[in-house]
Amino acid sequence: TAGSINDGGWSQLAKEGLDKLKAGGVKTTVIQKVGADAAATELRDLAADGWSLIIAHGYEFLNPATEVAKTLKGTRIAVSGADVERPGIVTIDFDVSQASYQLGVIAGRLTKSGKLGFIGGGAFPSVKACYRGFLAGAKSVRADATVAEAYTSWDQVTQNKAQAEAFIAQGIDQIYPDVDAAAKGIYEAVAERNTAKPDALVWTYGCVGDANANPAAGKWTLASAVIRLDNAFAHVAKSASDGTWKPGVVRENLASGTCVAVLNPTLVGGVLTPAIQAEVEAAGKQLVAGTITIP
Amino acid sequence: MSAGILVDALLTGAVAAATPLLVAGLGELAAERAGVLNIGIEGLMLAGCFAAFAVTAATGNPWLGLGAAVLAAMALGGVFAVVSLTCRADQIVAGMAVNLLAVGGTGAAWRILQDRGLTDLPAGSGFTRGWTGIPALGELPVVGPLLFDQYGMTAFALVLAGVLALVRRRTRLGLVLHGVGQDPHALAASGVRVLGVRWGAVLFAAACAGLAGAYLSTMRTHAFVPLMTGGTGFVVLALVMFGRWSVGGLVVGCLLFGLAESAQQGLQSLPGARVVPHQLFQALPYLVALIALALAGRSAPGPAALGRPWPER
Amino acid sequence: MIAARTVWPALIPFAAAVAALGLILAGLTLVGYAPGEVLATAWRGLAGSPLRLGIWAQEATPLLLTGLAAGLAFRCGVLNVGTEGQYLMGAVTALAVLLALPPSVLSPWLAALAGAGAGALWCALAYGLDRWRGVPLVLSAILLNVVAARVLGALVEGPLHDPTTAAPQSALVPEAARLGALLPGTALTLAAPLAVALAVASWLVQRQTALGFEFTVIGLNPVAGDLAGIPVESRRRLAALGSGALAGLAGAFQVAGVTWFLSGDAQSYGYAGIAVALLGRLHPLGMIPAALFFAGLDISGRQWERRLGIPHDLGDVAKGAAVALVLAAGFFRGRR
Amino acid sequence: MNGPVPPPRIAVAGVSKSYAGIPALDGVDFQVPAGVVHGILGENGAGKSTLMKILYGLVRPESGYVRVDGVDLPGGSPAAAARAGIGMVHQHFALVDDLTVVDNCILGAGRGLGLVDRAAWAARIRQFAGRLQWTIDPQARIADLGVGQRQRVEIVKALLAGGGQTRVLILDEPTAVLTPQEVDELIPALEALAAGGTTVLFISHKLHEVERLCPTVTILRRGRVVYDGPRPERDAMTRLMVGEVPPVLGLHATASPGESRLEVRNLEGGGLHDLSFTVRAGEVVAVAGVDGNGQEPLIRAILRDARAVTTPGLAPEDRLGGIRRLGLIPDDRQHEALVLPLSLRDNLVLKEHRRFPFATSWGWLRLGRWRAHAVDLLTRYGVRGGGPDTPAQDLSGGNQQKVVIARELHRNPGLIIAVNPTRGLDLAASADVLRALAAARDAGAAVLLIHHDLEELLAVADRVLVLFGGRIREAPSRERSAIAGLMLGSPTP
Ligand SMILES: Nc1ncnc2c1ncn2[C@@H]1O[C@H](COP(=O)(O)OP(=O)(O)OP(=O)(O)O)[C@@H](O)[C@H]1O
Ligand SMILES: Nc1ncnc2c1ncn2[C@@H]1O[C@H](COP(=O)(O)OP(=O)(O)OP(=O)(O)O)[C@@H](O)[C@H]1O
Ligand SMILES: [Mg+2]
Ligand SMILES: [Mg+2]
Repeated sequence: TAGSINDGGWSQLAKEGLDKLKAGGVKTTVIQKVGADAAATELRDLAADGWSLIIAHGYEFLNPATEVAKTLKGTRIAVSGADVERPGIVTIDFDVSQASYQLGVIAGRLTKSGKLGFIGGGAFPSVKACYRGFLAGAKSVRADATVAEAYTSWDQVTQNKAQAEAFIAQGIDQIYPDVDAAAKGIYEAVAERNTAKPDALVWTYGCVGDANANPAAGKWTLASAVIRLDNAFAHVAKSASDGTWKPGVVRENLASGTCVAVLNPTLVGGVLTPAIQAEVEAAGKQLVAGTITIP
Repeated sequence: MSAGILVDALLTGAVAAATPLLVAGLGELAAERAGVLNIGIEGLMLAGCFAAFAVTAATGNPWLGLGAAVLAAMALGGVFAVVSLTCRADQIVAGMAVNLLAVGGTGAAWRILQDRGLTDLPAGSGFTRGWTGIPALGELPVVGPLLFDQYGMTAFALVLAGVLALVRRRTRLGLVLHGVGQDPHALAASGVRVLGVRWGAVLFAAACAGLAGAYLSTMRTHAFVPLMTGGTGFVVLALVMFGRWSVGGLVVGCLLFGLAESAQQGLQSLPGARVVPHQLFQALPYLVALIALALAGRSAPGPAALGRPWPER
Repeated sequence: MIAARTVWPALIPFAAAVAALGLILAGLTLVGYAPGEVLATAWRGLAGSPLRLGIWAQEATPLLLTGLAAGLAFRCGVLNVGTEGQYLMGAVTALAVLLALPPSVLSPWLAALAGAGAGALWCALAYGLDRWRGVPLVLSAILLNVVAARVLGALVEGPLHDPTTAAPQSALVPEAARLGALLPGTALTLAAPLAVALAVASWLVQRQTALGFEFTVIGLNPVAGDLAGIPVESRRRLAALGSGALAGLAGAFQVAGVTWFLSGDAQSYGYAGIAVALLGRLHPLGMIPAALFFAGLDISGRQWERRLGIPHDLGDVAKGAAVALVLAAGFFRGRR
Repeated sequence: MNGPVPPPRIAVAGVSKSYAGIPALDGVDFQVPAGVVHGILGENGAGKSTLMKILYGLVRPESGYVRVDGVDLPGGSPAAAARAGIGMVHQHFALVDDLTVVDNCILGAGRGLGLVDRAAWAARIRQFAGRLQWTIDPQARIADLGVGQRQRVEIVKALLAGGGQTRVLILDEPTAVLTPQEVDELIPALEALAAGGTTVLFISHKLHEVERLCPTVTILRRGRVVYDGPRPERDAMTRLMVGEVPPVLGLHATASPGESRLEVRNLEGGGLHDLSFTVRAGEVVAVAGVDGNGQEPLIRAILRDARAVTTPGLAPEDRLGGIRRLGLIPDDRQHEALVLPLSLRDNLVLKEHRRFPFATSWGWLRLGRWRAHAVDLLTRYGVRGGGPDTPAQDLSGGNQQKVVIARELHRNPGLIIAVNPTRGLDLAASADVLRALAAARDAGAAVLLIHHDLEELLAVADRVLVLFGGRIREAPSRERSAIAGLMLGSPTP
């Protein structure tokens, strides 16, 4: 992993995903906080240690992995979070935009002001896809909804909190963060606001990890667009062991059951009325069927 | 949406961002007045930030966290003082070493904390906003958002600024600090223990930096993420210089910088903003600091002995 | 007397490094690791085979270059703590050149030149703010470090972005334009011997040339230097530009020979270089073992982590402790 | 020695102190009764300042004790000394320039760290100054005061520290920076203090001042008391201090001056007004004047090649060539001439390090030559205390100055500029320096000597210019009192 396995975000999820495989009897190890500069070395080291499958968790490992894969025998490399086809390796592409669309449906239904906000840790395409999905979902149920977007940082909690506060001040009452571990700041802002003004609640969501039970604002987190990494890892692990391994892009999305919207169970039946639930489910079916596409 | 609310939000954000800068800045101001330039302030803030979080997470008592932040930062500040004052190594370089130590130390300690599952503060254990406990005060126009709809640290920062201004103008301590930074020879000849004063100033600055760090983790966000001070300490150094080593100047500088930060947040969500790379917005406060420093020029030199070891040989 | 003067100072950094390591080992022993196993793991990772040695040298290379960069400036009294940003600017400029030019064997060297130039320019910016606008170099350099990281991020997501991916990373340097590996299985390139050659050259310049002598004089007493007819400002400018160029060169070599691309939050070796310079007591040759020590800690840290489950942030603690110890032992006394 | 009752005001017994194993004071004993002005004499480095710092608690003696009125003074505590009624004025000003007089007095004489009452302090400052017939503006910034005023502030500060009943006032070379007239004004004030019962310990290298003020003296040599008692005759005093009769000076030129080497024409700016003069080969032109009357801007103008300054005899090269060809002995050797951490070898070659034979034309250093050169100069100029590899910082002040002189004069430069070249040196070392300058002049150099010590200046000068208030005037005669008058601004007679 690129980050620390306890970063409360992307890298930690990978560790948890891996732990689930481990529970299923697979032998695993983790090496964390590897920068692109040392990635090739680490990949070779792991291969030399005899691991049969290396999951390089992060797009920044794509190039080193491609390079290392040229010389490897018996070890397979999967790069999770990358979306490009490269010879010799499997890349796992996560498309969260469809799940984001489902969250957008909820947001569109529950917003009072019609103003929604999206905060991304960086302004690159996979993040923007979540924004577009969220926007499209919201518009599908409330045509006049607007989604303000802002890009902050994946690790600066303070900055993200300040950004969320700025959104709230603008009258935004639904905030969808895609900022990894730094979402703590956004949840903090939401919690603070809702404690102060319980009569005009601001709602929030989770992205990538399941934030429905986050300690700060779990009460006000409606749903999360989750990447089931254990699911994805199990897919590649299976193909690596049963001989179906084929270099190329594995597309993980709503249909594959890996990138899904998970409603907050404590709010289901309350704020998340059966009607909304039904709508979210319907949208999901249409997305899988391809009758709805994200622009 | 009325403009008034947006302005209020802008000001609230500005003050919230200015608070840690001011607290750490006041400490650094005292140290620089005494002739010590500590660019390890970033590391000290990080140490405080972590220690406050760790102890609050473990005990549920944020006051203990504050105490831990002060102690941790002072311990690290003590390392800086030993190296740069007692051993007379170059202050800049010693500051860099402190930063390294803080980054490594908090990184490793954070892992230990996580292994114990202490990655979140127990519910309701952080400090809460609206330090007076009277929500109505926060609704007051202007002073509400500026002063009352904030954490206690903001009030503390203002009190500390007042106290420091008073110390500078009206006490012998203020004169001693000034003299030690301006002409340590003269002070030593009068029997003032120059090194002792500098040690005191450095430890005070460390304590302030620790509090500023604690603000970030136990007040402003109730969270810790490695490296979460994100360069604030370096901005503090720029602001002390920008404020010409005066308390008033520092307060103004912190507010301006806070406004730049806060405005950056508002600007990002403007309709046309996406044309500009978002990194530019994030670089904005730093560019503002650079430009402000460049425009301020070299009109007033700092304490004459700033950065110099004592005794010189 | 002479012996005591010349031998002890050279030994102090080694003692500091050993002491810092000892500190870490003691800590690990306390929490239940076997120190022998920890050391053995580190040793196998560093020197277990020629390949491992190659990797060690590979990782020490950027540290040595940024160390030389910081050392050159510090010796002349220019406190360039902006090597972090200069490295990044060098890296991203080199990348732009590598991607723009038709690939050839010359490409990496052109990129290295461009990277060095960019590093020098970035340092010139800080130097100019100090010289003409009175912003202390230390401050302007640090603030520019942050700006450089943002500029790199914007470039990598903007003009240099790899159009085939949604990830914030640049396109890959074509194979023909890369700096080839000397040892297959590593990214040990000509950059490594070149860095050592630069260290030796720095040392010769410092010891044996009028220019180096003037740098030393200015670093120790600029007033006396000025009155001795040394053009102080022009020498300082030269040191600043040279320092920036070396840092930029480090970044350029890393892109041309090791990573072949940059992501939005690329790693920099600038601050680490400052620590290397200090541990090497600003002596260009001393920086070679210092760079190896730091790179060794990085590699061992990862080995410890993978095999023993030890957090590798401990390596950073050891680095900070070693530098603090060297400082406390009285090398690099404050300026007058 | 003194009567058993009452005990002496100050009694020092068996006081020793060494620095790095070298004794600075070695078993010093002496006593002074109340209400006298007592002289402490000795060469540079004899240990006078160290002894005074021990009395004031700034330095802790290794053995021995100090008693004030029969009461032991705890060592190493300036606060205790102040409580015992000791005030001290240091050899160098101990005033913070950018603070006011009041603030400096509060700093230097106050205690504790709490709130200050500036009005009350200002009143006391006026009161104490009034007793000595002085007027001091408590609100003035030190930076705006002249040296005479500063010295008064120092004295008042020292008296304030004693809290109104100063029993001992220590004055370490208080007259070193004063004009003769200012000295004349200081002396009655000190006498008044003594008459009021205060004991004044007075240190000075100027024996005529000691003769005016001090009925009794203690003479130190190499950290030991060599005499203690009534003031001896002048010759006896110098013998006691130096151990031999001081060298006689009288080093005027014998030949007539040659071509012009330095021309200053209508130099303006930096506080200078229409300055013009010429220095020719084979003459020493001395610039007398009290510090602060334009010496600094004048030196700066010459070194920075102001347009008004031409050096006809020197290279038509750039300033750098010019400076290298110039023999420059700057005011502050440690900061302006030497690179203290570098070796003597390096310091002796600095300036010529790019030139043949010390470097090739490519700038490659020939360090073997450096060493031989250093060895040669160290012996020729009699530098003691180190070899070519010794760092300059390990030498004593006088030897450091010799290194500077060796470097600057061995090349027989056509023009020499020397600023206070004997500052901090004892009589013998001073004479060496002046002789070296005279020898260079006799060898054909043009010498510009800017010097604060009138006696020494007159010993070697062929012509004397006086700098006052940024203007320069040629002294009509070499008569001491006339020049002293010009230095204080009296109109040309
Ligand atoms: N802090 C110190 N460290 C080392 N040596 C010292 C120190 N202070 C004084 N000395 C040495 O002690 C000796 C006595 O010095 P001191 O300053 O007392 O001389 P002095 O009689 O006052 O001379 P001067 O007339 O030049 O003022 C000298 O050799 C001096 O170098
Ligand atoms: N601050 C100091 N630290 C260490 N050693 C010192 C210090 N000052 C002086 N010394 C040493 O003490 C010795 C005497 O030095 P000092 O400058 O007092 O000589 P001095 O008696 O005044 O001679 P000179 O007349 O040549 O100045 C020298 O050898 C010098 O190295
Ligand atoms: Mg001396
Ligand atoms: Mg003295």
